[in-house]
This record gives sequence, structure tokens and C-alpha cells, in this order.
Amino acid sequence: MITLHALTKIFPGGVHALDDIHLTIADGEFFALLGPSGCGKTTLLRTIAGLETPTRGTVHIDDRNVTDLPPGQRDVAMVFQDYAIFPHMDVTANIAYPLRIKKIPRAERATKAAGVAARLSLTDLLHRRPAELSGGQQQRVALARAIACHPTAFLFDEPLSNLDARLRLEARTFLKRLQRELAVTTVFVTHDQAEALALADRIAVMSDGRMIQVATPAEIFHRPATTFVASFIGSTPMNLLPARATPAALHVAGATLPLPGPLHSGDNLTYGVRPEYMTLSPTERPDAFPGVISVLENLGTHTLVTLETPTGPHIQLVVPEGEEPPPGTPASATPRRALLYRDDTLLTTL
Amino acid sequence: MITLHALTKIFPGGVHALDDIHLTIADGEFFALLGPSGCGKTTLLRTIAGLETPTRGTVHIDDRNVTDLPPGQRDVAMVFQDYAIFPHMDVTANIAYPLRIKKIPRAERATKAAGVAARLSLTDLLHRRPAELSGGQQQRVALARAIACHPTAFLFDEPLSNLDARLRLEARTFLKRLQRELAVTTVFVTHDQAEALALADRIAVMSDGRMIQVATPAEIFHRPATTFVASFIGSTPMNLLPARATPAALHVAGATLPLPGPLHSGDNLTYGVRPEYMTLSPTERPDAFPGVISVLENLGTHTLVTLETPTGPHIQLVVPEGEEPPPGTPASATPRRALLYRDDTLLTTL
Amino acid sequence: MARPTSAADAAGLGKGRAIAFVLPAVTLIAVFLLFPALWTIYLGLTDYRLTGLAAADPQIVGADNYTGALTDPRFLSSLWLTVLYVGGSAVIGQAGLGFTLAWVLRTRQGPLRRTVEGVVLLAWILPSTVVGFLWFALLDRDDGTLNALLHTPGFAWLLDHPLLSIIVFNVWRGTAFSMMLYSAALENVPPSHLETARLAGASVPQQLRDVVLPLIRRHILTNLLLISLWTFNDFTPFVLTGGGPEGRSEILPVYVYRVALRDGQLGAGAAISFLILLINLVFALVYLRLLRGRRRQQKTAATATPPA
Amino acid sequence: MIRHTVGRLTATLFIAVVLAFFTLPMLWLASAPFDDTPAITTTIPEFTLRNFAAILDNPYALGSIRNSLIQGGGAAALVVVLAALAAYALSRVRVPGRDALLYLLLLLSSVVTGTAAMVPIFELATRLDLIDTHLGVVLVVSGGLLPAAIFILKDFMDDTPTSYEESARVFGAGPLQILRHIVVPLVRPGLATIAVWALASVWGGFLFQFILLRDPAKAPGSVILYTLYTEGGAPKLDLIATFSLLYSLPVVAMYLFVSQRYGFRFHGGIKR
Amino acid sequence: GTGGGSGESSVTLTIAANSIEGGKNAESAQWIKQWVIPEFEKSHPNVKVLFQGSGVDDEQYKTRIALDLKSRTGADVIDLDGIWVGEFAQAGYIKPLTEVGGATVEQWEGWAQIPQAVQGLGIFDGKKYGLPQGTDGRVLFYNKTLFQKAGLPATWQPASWRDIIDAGTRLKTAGVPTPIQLNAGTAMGEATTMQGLLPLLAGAGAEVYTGGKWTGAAQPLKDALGFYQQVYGGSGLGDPKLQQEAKGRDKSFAQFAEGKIGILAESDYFWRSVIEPQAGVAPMKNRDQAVGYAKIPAKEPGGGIRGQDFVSMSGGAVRVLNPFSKNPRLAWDLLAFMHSAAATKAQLAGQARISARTDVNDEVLTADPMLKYIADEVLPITAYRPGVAVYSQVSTALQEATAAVVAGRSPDQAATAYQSTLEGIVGGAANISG
Ligand SMILES: Nc1ncnc2c1ncn2[C@@H]1O[C@H](COP(=O)(O)OP(=O)(O)OP(=O)(O)O)[C@@H](O)[C@H]1O
Ligand SMILES: Nc1ncnc2c1ncn2[C@@H]1O[C@H](COP(=O)(O)OP(=O)(O)OP(=O)(O)O)[C@@H](O)[C@H]1O
Ligand SMILES: [Mg+2]
Ligand SMILES: [Mg+2]
Repeated sequence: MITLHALTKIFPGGVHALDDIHLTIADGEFFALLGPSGCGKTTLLRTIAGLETPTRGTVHIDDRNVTDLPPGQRDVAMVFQDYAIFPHMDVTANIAYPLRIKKIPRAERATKAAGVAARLSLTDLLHRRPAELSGGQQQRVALARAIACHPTAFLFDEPLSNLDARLRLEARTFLKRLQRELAVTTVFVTHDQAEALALADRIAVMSDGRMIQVATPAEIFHRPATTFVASFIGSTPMNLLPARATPAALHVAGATLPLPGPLHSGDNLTYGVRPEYMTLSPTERPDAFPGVISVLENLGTHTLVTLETPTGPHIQLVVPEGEEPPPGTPASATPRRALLYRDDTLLTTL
Repeated sequence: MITLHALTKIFPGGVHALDDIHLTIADGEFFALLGPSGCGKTTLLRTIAGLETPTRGTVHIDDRNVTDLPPGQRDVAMVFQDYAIFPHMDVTANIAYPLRIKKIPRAERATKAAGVAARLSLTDLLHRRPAELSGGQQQRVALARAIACHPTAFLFDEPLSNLDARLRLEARTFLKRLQRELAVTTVFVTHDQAEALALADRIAVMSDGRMIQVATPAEIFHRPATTFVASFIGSTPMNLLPARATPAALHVAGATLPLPGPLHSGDNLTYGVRPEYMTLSPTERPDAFPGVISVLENLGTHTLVTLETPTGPHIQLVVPEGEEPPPGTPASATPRRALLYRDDTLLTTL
Repeated sequence: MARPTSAADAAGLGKGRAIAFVLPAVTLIAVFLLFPALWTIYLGLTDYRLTGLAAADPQIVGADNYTGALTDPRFLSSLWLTVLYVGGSAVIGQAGLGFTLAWVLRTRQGPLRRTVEGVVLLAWILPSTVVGFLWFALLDRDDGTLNALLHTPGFAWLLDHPLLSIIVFNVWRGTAFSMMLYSAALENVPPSHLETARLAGASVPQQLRDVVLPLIRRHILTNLLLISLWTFNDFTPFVLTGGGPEGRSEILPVYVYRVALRDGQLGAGAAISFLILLINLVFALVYLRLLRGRRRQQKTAATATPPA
Repeated sequence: MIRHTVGRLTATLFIAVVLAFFTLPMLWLASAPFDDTPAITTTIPEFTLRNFAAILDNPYALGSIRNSLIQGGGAAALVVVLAALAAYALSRVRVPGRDALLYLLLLLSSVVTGTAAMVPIFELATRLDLIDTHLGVVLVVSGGLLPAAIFILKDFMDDTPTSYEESARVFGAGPLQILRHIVVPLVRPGLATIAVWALASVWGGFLFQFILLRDPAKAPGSVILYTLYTEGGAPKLDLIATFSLLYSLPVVAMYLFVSQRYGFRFHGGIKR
Repeated sequence: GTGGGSGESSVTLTIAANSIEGGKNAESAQWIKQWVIPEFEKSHPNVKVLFQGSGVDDEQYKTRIALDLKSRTGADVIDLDGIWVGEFAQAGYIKPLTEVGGATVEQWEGWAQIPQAVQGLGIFDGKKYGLPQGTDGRVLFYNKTLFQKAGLPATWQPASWRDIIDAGTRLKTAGVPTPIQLNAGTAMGEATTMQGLLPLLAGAGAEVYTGGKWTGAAQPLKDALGFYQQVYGGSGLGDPKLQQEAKGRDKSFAQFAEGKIGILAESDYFWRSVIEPQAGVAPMKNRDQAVGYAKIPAKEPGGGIRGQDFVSMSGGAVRVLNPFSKNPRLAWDLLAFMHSAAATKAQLAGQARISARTDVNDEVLTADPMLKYIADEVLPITAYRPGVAVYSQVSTALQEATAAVVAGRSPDQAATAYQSTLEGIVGGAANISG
């Protein structure tokens, strides 16, 4: 269990990298930190690891206040974005490195390293140098090294971001299975929302050093608390359209939609709809967004269609393969599920 | 138009990076080179650009044999994977660099650079240095520089791979629109199949210096010519299961499926089915793969379910959100569309 | 990722233009370095003097100058002093202090770092004649700043510890180069590697041993080669001690100076210069051996970054 | 935390000691020139500017600093340009035995900078009619500095990513353009280091400057500094102290300028 | 160097000297530029005279001149230390004056004015190579104030080495920090040989080089080293550390001026340039009252060379002609002009200094009793060093011998070590006497 209390980190330049963070991560939980570049994810992870000293606040690991302990005594293992495998040591030596520092006898180290390596299918590679390994293999070595020292928590900083698209998917599944088996509390940093959704038990979406929303993947996906979260989640970006309320209806990008409840006409409203939750039809309808097809992107089983609306905004929607009209065709998109934001904060689902 | 004839590149160490490549890329075509790391994509691109000299074969650009011309005289523009924006020049100087080489007067250079920059929404950044730009902005500068010299062809080497997941999607759409507008022949290297599918008019899938399949995205997606292509295409990896033919039926991972035609029992058969083209049901059926749910990965609107079959292979399938059973539940998966390979080559679709 | 650097002829130079690029430097080196150097080596085989009968009619004496030097107890003691001097001031002093400074300043920014770097560099670039005066003022027996600070009036640093004095002096003089080189090298050590070691609980010496030194081997080698060579030929300590007292700080460059300029035996001086060259070669081979395998490890380090 | 604090404290203490160690000897340069009766030791000066007036009276003092600038600047420029060209070519094109050859030249340079090479160098300069010219000094010292400069610069060039050059090449830039537009700006800190190093080496050098030059009006500061003694060899400290200060200032100014402008650090400023 | 001249009828002559305006020997440089050149050009309208100043260490100046002459270039009239004449002649760098300057050389009026001993400075192998510019002599300087404190006479003239030691002991007792400063060791360089060992050796009855043989570890050398031992070997009469310091000689000057040294052996240079009340490097405002001088005694009366009671050593510079000069006759004219009585007087510019010319000395030295004393009392008993190439190495070996004694070795040991070094330098025991 990791508990963060009022954690704040202000860098010398005055950057508030972490701003009063309160968080409890349960034992064995797979917890993802998601957010755009520079929002403080790495800083948070490094503060937990003890690589940064917090300006204020405390870090507890398993009820032990570790705020002032050096990293080596916190009993956590970290996997860095670039893996940080020592290039001058072979795979065995890399995996056994934490054990070597703990002064475990050489023979025992080798046995333990071999055991962990076997678990990660690295047995054939034990005597290779990192330069002779593929990216995926290197990643597994980094994991093995983290596992070898039996920590109370894993801290992963974007461990998959350097892998190619194919390998990434495989590694994702693998990681998930591994964490299930070891049941070690895991904090996982990513800026890829798909990775967070696929892997995590809970996700914290961060922005500018603050936690905007902490929730399960499904909750985050279906009820993003702010437009920021909404824009960040989903394999295709959510359409966020300025909306105008009249007493009778909601006006969004040329469509007239029913009102979800009483709204003030002066409210700053945003209408959010995911590309997956829209239906394309060749005919115009009042409750649909009218426009002209401009770009088609093949997503395999589906196609991502960009619709240019006469009022300005581009709207993207996903249609099953084979159903996409050619670019230049006029068409309209009907939303099936949507979200309504007032002042960028979730008001209601539609 | 770019025509490659019998192009072969053998590196000093004996690596056949390109192996007898024949290819014609039409005027204005958006052509993607897709393949795993080390398959020769960059080498091909660099050979077209003139940065590598082919061991054998010729390169024609617009019916001009350029095989022996230095890169500067081929009238192509290349965007490197790391952008290669000159760190010591500001954005204007970077964009204007090709014009400077062409000895265009300083004032005219600035005007032209500003024009291209405006088109790519870089106007506010004209006086920044690369170090002060985000990854996405840097990529646009690299593009602007390529556009500024009005080449006959664009060569893009994984221009999006350094961007974060969110930015990548935006950049993808942007690139596609830009190429449409300029209508310049474009060769685009990637190892991300989703990118290739989304962007390209045609895709070449490469492996070990050879072209395995050259076709439209839809063709590649639906009728991958070999199991290699099949495994490489699709946002979730295709399930490739060993199959056994009896005179009566096809036996795959515990399921008994109808025979598509006469098959020899000794044939080396592989049954391929995409996770998207399977239906999950709680009950067992003879034409479905039986198993136990082991891992769930949230894909947003869908969930990727991994099924462990009693015969060994893991099968992955995509189910709509909310319909996934908890891990540990027994279930079975019925294929809707599938492919059958003999000796790793496409035999028929099912 | 970035292609292998240096191997590739990225600019399309080609052999012809490469030769044209190298040619001016090679010409200058051939005329003003190679030619005089070979001539000097030839002089080493004669009894040539600047004045006197031997100037009018120098004789080839074969290896006499070499055997003469190698049997001269002063040369041998001078050689030993030089080895101590190079070992103490360059290898341990400059490289050690330079590395420590680079290491300590690595995590610091701002005026403190700039001040320290500036002062260290100043010691490097001040003209050597001026530097001699500075150190006199510091080490003087009667009114030296050091004696005043330490309350040890009359302590003759330069006479009682001449070798130590010039070693400390040379550390002061030359640390800047090592500091700069190691600062650059340390910038190439990925912080994540160090942090991995820290997370595993490694102490600073362990971090250095396991992470830093293996990664900057090549820079260590370059640095040691250059500073040893320079220190071996550094004449500046002469202005401090004049080689004395009783030759106790007569390092080889001073010895050569005495033989070649004061005694006018240019032939013998040339022979000793060539001996110094050979000794340097030995040093270089020793370094190479100590840092053996750097090539392989360098290659490993260069390609270790995972594919993007 | 304790360990951390102790570590930090040790580091700070270390820095303080280093600062003291490096500044202490320089005190003389700050006090003696302003002292009415300068001694060879550091004292609180009886403040005066008389020494400066005295040194300005010396007919060669100021001119010698200009000569030093000509010779040092000339050598620095020559070394930087030639070493950059050579290092670039050597870094980019494979030559068998290149490293060994470079090291051999480096070793030979130590022979030539020594006292014993005086006669060959003088004879050479006489034959080439370079005696009593700034050019002669520049060429001779450059020959000795070049191998080390190439050695160091090649390391820099090896480390610059080649994709910048390839990119420029695709746009049609020729090798010299690439060197000028791309490589030189990228390794600028290295070039600056070499320039300052070369300048400082020439600045303090005495023997070659002395034997190659005849007219005292062409002599650099290092030679003029040696003339500020009496016939019996005793230093005229008022002049020497003041001249030392004046003579050090240009190097310091150059260092400050270069460090302000280019960072003056190995690899500094290259963002990759 | 020897320019061919810029016009058809004009020729250029160059003078090289180890002096420079604003620096070392500035007066000499000034004299050449402001008197010699204008005056000579006045009488030789088609001749342009240039001055090539140096003003550095003698060794470096020598190197430069040797290199110039070796490559057959260089100035037409060149300053050399008298001690270098032999080695330059041996190397073929210089030729006898008559060979270069022609027959007129012998007819020069100046020869008659230069004492034979002083002419010796420019003579090698019996041939005249250069014109001497002047000379000096070594004496013992002493501080009368300190002497008074120690109860020693204000006018002091020791008759033997014993007297010096006794005076030193008295001074020591009176609390003088360093009673005797006798240059020793290698850090002092040639000063050790000239001010220390050679006068002592002469006082013990030997010259370092006579009749083609070098003096080895004979009794006179052991005696001289023995005197060093008396001063530095624990008696506290001298300061051994000072002898080892690189700037020891400068410090000894300063200490004498500050009244910390009782007796100091030096040349008249010390009087003229060091403790000179106005412009000296260690000025003594009351020099004329506070500083006395005495001849250096032989070990015992009559024990010196040539049976003398007192001894001294002298040196001095000469001017030579460049044998490769394009206008040798004209160069001789210039050289002779520079050594004319008028020129010599102009050079002294009112300052007292011992020139080579008796006529000038007679006129000038009356102004300074000290220099007159040197000219009258010391020069007749003085001796010169041998002008051969290996002398500099022998000198170093002698310095090392004194250093060994100062460091505590016995005179016998030091002498033996010297003997073996000497054998290496001069090519075997056959060239060594004693
Ligand atoms: N050592 C530092 N000194 C000053 N500012 C820093 C430092 N490290 C990080 N920052 C700043 O703190 C903020 C948070 O940085 P952090 O590295 O935690 O971001 P991140 O979320 O991990 O971003 P990314 O996805 O790009 O890795 C950024 O604005 C960054 O510029
Ligand atoms: N200069 C070279 N010398 C020797 N072999 C090379 C060289 N450049 C590339 N190769 C080899 O050629 C093959 C193809 O390399 P290439 O860079 O074209 O692959 P790629 O498809 O671009 O891979 P990636 O996706 O990793 O960029 C690889 O096996 C590589 O090791
Ligand atoms: Mg981060
Ligand atoms: Mg590639």
C-alpha cells in the first residue's frame, strides 16, 4: 500500500510539478498515471521512489513513513522509460545487480537471476549483452531486474513507449498477466490512454501537477470528469463541440438536440461525443451534424471519417469498414451517446 | 512517379538489406512501407533519396534515371525519423534552408518560409529554436522544410514515431490532409500498421529486404498474403492457430469447423482469425473455441479478452464494453470471418 | 534511431574531397612537425652542440647519447621523478580532481557552478610566466600567503617538498581540461542508470564502479593520454623550482632544458626527447591495457539505446 | 536523510576548498600591480596606479600584447580551421590505422615542442624566409598544436548525429556547405575549447617566439615579460606585476567572451 | 639581418645586443638608438643603422645569436659575453677581427687605450675576435652598521679566509641573521661560480683551466669547498636554504638592503644597480655611508694565484663582427665607432662604470670611489674564465659540488664527485690536472 499525503514538489525554477497530491494505492493494485507531457507523472513516480525530495507532504509505503529515506531503503523497484540496462553487463549480471548490492553470495545470485529469467523466458539470453537484445527483450530484462529484488512495489515509467506498435501490444498483455501473478502493488506511468485503459485497475489523470480524476478505466472512459480528461481518453479523440442552449433546445454544430434539463443560455457549454458513438447517414436530419466528408482513415475493421461542418468544427466519427462514403460526399452524423460539460466540468451524460 | 528496378543493397557486412525490389509508385500516390524493425524500410527510402548507393538495380524518378545522381540533384525531400531539424537555427532558418542552398535571395526566402509556416500553423513559432518546440511542433517544422523546396517526392521515415499517442493521432490526420492538398508522391515508412492503414493509398509489407505484399489497405487487412502479413496487420494481433484437416472437417484449438474445400491431412495449415471477428458466448458449441477467460484489457468502447484454450494456444477476441465475463469464467468464441493458410501462404478466406 | 555515427560518410565527402580537407593540416604538420621531428631524431644520433667544435663538425655517435642518458644517474632519477610527477599530478591529481569536480558540479547549476568552473579554467589559461610569480607569492618561505594562512612562518615548501609542490602546482594548473572533458562525458551517462543503482541501494563508490566508469571509459582514455603527454612535456615547474634543490624536482623536460640549452648538448637533448616519446608510448599502451575492451564496450554502449 | 545531508555538506565543503585552492595563488595578481612597492609575495597593497603609468612608458609593452593577439589569434584561427577540416574528414571517411596515426603525430608533437627541436625549426624557418615574421611564429606553433586539436575535435565530430548532414545533403548542400552550415555550429563548443586552448598555449610560449622573431616591436608579451629584469637578472616587480595583469586580461576576456557566446564546454549546447 | 640596403647607394647595418628599451640594460639600448645610430649615420650618410634589441636571459640570447650565425644570417655587429668568444670561434660562427674588418683593424687608435688584461676578453687562441666593452670586479661588500654593532671596524679588509669567518662569527653573536652570503648551489647558476667558487679557488692558488687542463679534485678545490663548509656546515654563518631557492639571489639582495646580511660577495654590479640609492632593484638610501667593500683575500696571504694576497674574478662583454656581414668594412667602422672614446663616454652618460678604455676610465671614475677602487685595486689582480664551450658544463658541475657541501656532504666527497663528472665532460682524466 502506498499513501501520499499533501505531496507537493516545487522545482528550483518555481515549477509546481506536484501540487498537493493525496492518494492511496491499495495492495496489489495496478495503478496507472496518465497525462500529457510535463504534467508531473515522472516526478510523482520519482518522489515515491525517493529520487526526488518532496517540498511538502509525506510518502508512506505499507504504513512506514519513507519520506526521508534514501531510495535504496524503500524497497521499491523502478523500471525506467529507457530501461537503464547496464550495457557493460550481461543479462545475468543485470538481473542480479540489486542482489549484488545486497551482498548476496555470487552462487545464490546466479540461481535467483536464472529463476526470474526463466519466468520471463529469458533463459536463452542469459549470457548476451544488452546490445545483442531486441527492444522487447531488453524490456523484459529490465522487468526481471525489478522482480529479482522482490520489492513491495513496482514503479514503471512508460516502460512500453520505446517498443514498436506490434511489440507494445504483446508486452501489454504480458505485463498485465505478470502483475496478476505476482500481485505486487504497481504504479504505471503512461501518456498512452489505450495502455492505461487496457492495463489498470484504477487510473489517475493528471494535469499540471494535479490529479484531475482518479477512477476505474470504465468510469474514466464513460464519465470523464472534465473536457480535459475527455479529450485525453479514447483511441480516437473525442469530438468536443461548443454548444449553445436556448430554452427549447441545444444547438451544436448545425444540429438541434433535446435539452437534458434546464440550462442558462449564457452557460459556457461543451458537447462531447466519441467518434465511436455516432452514426453516419447520407440524409440530413435536424438532430444530426451536417457536413461534407473530407478525410478517410482506415482503422482496419473500421474507418475514421472526418466531417467538415458548415459552421466550422471538424467532426470525426468511426464507421464500419465498407460503409464509408467517398471524400466530398455530403453526409450527417447522429450522436448516440454524448456528454455535456459546463465550464469544462461534466454536467450530465446524454 | 518513382520506379525501382531490381533494387538490391548488400551492406559491407553481407546483410542483404534490400533484395531484388521491383516497385512502381504512381504520381501523387501516398505509399506506405510497413515492416518490422530491420526489414530494410529505411534503406529503401535512403536508396531512393540517394543516401545509399544500390549494389544492383536502378531508381527512376519521373522517367529520369537517378541511380547515380547525388541526393541533392534528385529533387526529393526527406523527413527523417528524428526530424533532423538543425538545432542551431531558428524555425525560419530551418524552413528556408533548402532555399538558401538554392541561392534564393534572403528576402524571398523569408517570405516563402513564412508562407509555408503559415500553412502549417507555425507562424507564432518562427523565431524559436528547436529546443523550445514540442515534439509535434518539431515534426511540423521538418515537414515545412520538406514542403518549402517543392520536391517531386516526399520521403518520410517514421515521422510520427517520436510523438506521444495523442499527438500522433492528430498528426496523422493532418499529414493525410496535407498530402491530399499538395498531391505530391509520398513514400512513408512506418512500423505501425495502424498508421499505414489509416494513411496510405497502397501499402508494401516488407520482411528481410523483400516485399511480401503490395496492395491497398483494405486488401492487406482482409486478405493478408502470408501469416507474416496477417500477424503484422490489425490493431490487435490476429489469432494464428495451428489447424489440422481431416477428410470431414478442420480441427482448430478444440473447435471443429467445416472444410472450405478438399485438403490433404498432411498439409501445414494455419487458421487465422481477427479478435474483432469473433463472438463470445457462455455456452460451448462444436464450431467455437472453448476456453477460460484469463485477462481482460479495456480498449475503451471494447474489451480485449484473452481466452486460454485447453489445447494450449491463447485466443484473443474483442467484445463490446460491458459484455465481458470476469476472468476465470469458462466461455467459447465463435469465429465469424477467418483466413486459412497453407505453408504460411493464403489459401482461402472462410 | 540515429544511424551509426562516424562510420557513415553522411555528407557525401568521398575519398577525394576527404583528402582535400585533410591536406592543409597534413601539409602544415608535415612541414612544421614531421620534418623537424625527424630531423631532431636524427640529431639524437650525433654529438651536435650549439657552439664549440661540435657545432662546426658534428659526428655521428650512434646510440651513445641513448646509452649515455640511460646510464646517467641524473637521467634515471629524473625519469623516476617524472613518473611520480605525471602519476601524481596528471593521473591522480588532474584526472582525479577533474573528475570529482565534474561529478560534484554535475547536479548544480547557476552562479556557484560558473564561478568554480571559471576559476579552474582561469588557472589553465593564465600565461605560464605569470603563473610562476603567482605560486612564488603563495609558497614563499618568508612572506608566502600559505605560510601566513597556516601560521608556519619560514616553512620552505619549495625546498623541503619540491616534488610535492610542483605536483600540487600542476594539479592547480591543469585540472580544467580534465574537468571539462569529464563534465561532457558525464552528460552522456543516462541519469536513469545511476538512479537504477541508487534504487538498488548502491553507494556512491558503487555507482561509480558499476555505472559511471564503464560508460565513460573512452573519455578516460583520451583524457589520460592527453594529460600524460602534456605533463610529460610540461616545462612550467622550472619557473618554480628551477629543477632543484639538488635536482629533486628535475623532471625530464627540465633535464632536457638543462642538457640542450644550458649545456648546449643538442644531440643528447634530442635523444632524450625521443626517449620521452618512447616512454609516453609505453604509458599509452599501459592505459590501453588497463582500459582494455573499451572498443567492445563502447560499441555496446552506443547501440544499447532501444529502438524507437 | 542524514546521509543525504552529510553528502551534500561534504560536497559543499569540497567546493569551498577547491575554490580557495584555485583562487589563493591568484591573489598576487590582484594585489601586486596596485602596490607601491610590490614584492614577490602577496601583501595588502599601498594603493597606487603608478605602476600602470610606468608600464605604459615601456615602448614595447602595449605593442607586445597586440603582437600576442596577432600570433595567438592567428594560430588559434589556423588551428581551428585546419583541425576542423581534417577532423571532419577523418571522422567521416574510413582510413585504416587512422587512430594509431593520429596518436603517433600527437607523440611527435611533443618532440617538436621541446627544446631540442630548436635547430631544425630555426633552420626551416630561415629557409622558408619566415624569420622575424608573425606568420613564421603562427605556422610553427600551429604545427605543434594541430595533432592534439585534431585528436580532440575528432571525438566531437564522431559524436554528432549524421542525420543533420544527410538532411542537408538531400536538400543539395555540398560538403563545404554542410561543414559550414551544420557541423561547425554543432561542434562550436569544441571549436571554442580548441581556440582558447591554442590561444593560451601560444600566449605563454617563449622559446620559439623568441628565436623566430628579431624586431622587438614584433615580440609577443611572453618575450617582453622576460625583458623586465635587470642586467643581473633581478625582476623589476613593479613592471612585471602590472604587465602580468595587463597581459593576462586579454586571455581572460577571450575566455569570458567565448564562454558567454558558445558555452565553452565539451558538447555543451548540443541538444539531441 | 644584413640588409642589402633599400636604395642603390644606401646600405643597412644592424647591431644586436642583449638590451632593450624599457627593460633589461635599457641604458645601453638607449645609447645605441639615441647616440650611436644618429651619430654614425651623420658621418655615413648612405648608411642606415638598425638596432635589434633582446633583453632576455643570457642563455637565451646566446642561443638566438648562435642560431643566427649558424644559418649565416644575423646582425653585423653583435654583443657577446666574453666567455662565449671561444666556443663561437670554435664553431666557426665568428672570425678574427682582421679577417672580417680588414687591415684597418690593427690600426685602430683604441687598442692603445685598452689594458692587455681587458683585451683578453675578446681574445681566443691568441687572435682578437672582439672589442671588449668594459669589465667588472668582485669584492666583498659589508654592512658597516652591522659591523659597528658587532664591534668590527668600519674600514675592514680581511687578510685571509680566517678573518672572514671570524668577522662572520662576531656578526652572528651580535644577532645578525645571516652574517655571510656566499653564493652556492645550482639555483644561483653562474653567480655561484663567479661570486663564490672561482674567487675561492683563485684564493687557494688554482685556476679552473690552465695550460689546456682542468682543475680536478685537487687540494685548492677541496680548500674552496672547505670554506663553503665553514659557512654553511652548521655554523649558522650562511643561510643554506636561501642558496636553494629559485629566487635566492634576488632575496639575498633584498636582505642585504634590509640589513639582514653582514658580508656579501658580489661584483660592482651590486653597487651600481642593486643597492643604488635611486634606481636599484633593492635600493639603499644610505649606500655610500652604510656599505663598505674589501678585496677578497687569498686563503693565506700570498696563497692566491700568481702568489697574490688578494684575488678577484672578472667578466665582461665584447662586440664582434658578423663574418657573414655583407658590408664587413663598414661594420668594422661602426664597431670601432662604438668603442671610440666619445661613444664610450656617451654610453656612460655620467654614470660611473668601468669601461674598457683607460682614457675614459680616468675621466669618469673619479665620480665614484667604489668603481675607482675596482679599477685601481681589483682589476690588476683579477682573473678571467676560460672561453671554451664545455665551460658552462664545468661551471654547472662546480655549482653542484657547492650544493653538495651546502646539503651536508664533506668537501672531499663533493670534490671526488666533481672529478668524475668532470671526466665525463672534458673527455677523460687526461685533460684534468691535480
Ligand atoms: N529537475 C527539474 N528541474 C526543474 N523542473 C523540472 C525538473 N524535472 C521536471 N521538471 C518540470 O516539472 C514538470 C513535470 O515534469 P515531469 O517530468 O514529471 O513530467 P511528465 O509528466 O513525466 O512528462 P513526460 O510525459 O514528458 O515524461 C515539467 O514542467 C518539467 O519541466
Ligand atoms: N550502414 C549499415 N551497415 C551495415 N548494415 C546496415 C547498415 N544500415 C542498415 N544495416 C542493416 O540493414 C538492415 C536493414 O536496415 P534498415 O535500417 O533499413 O531497417 P528498418 O526497416 O529501417 O528498421 P527500423 O524499423 O528499425 O528503422 C538491418 O539488418 C541493418 O542492421
Ligand atoms: Mg516522464
Ligand atoms: Mg528505419
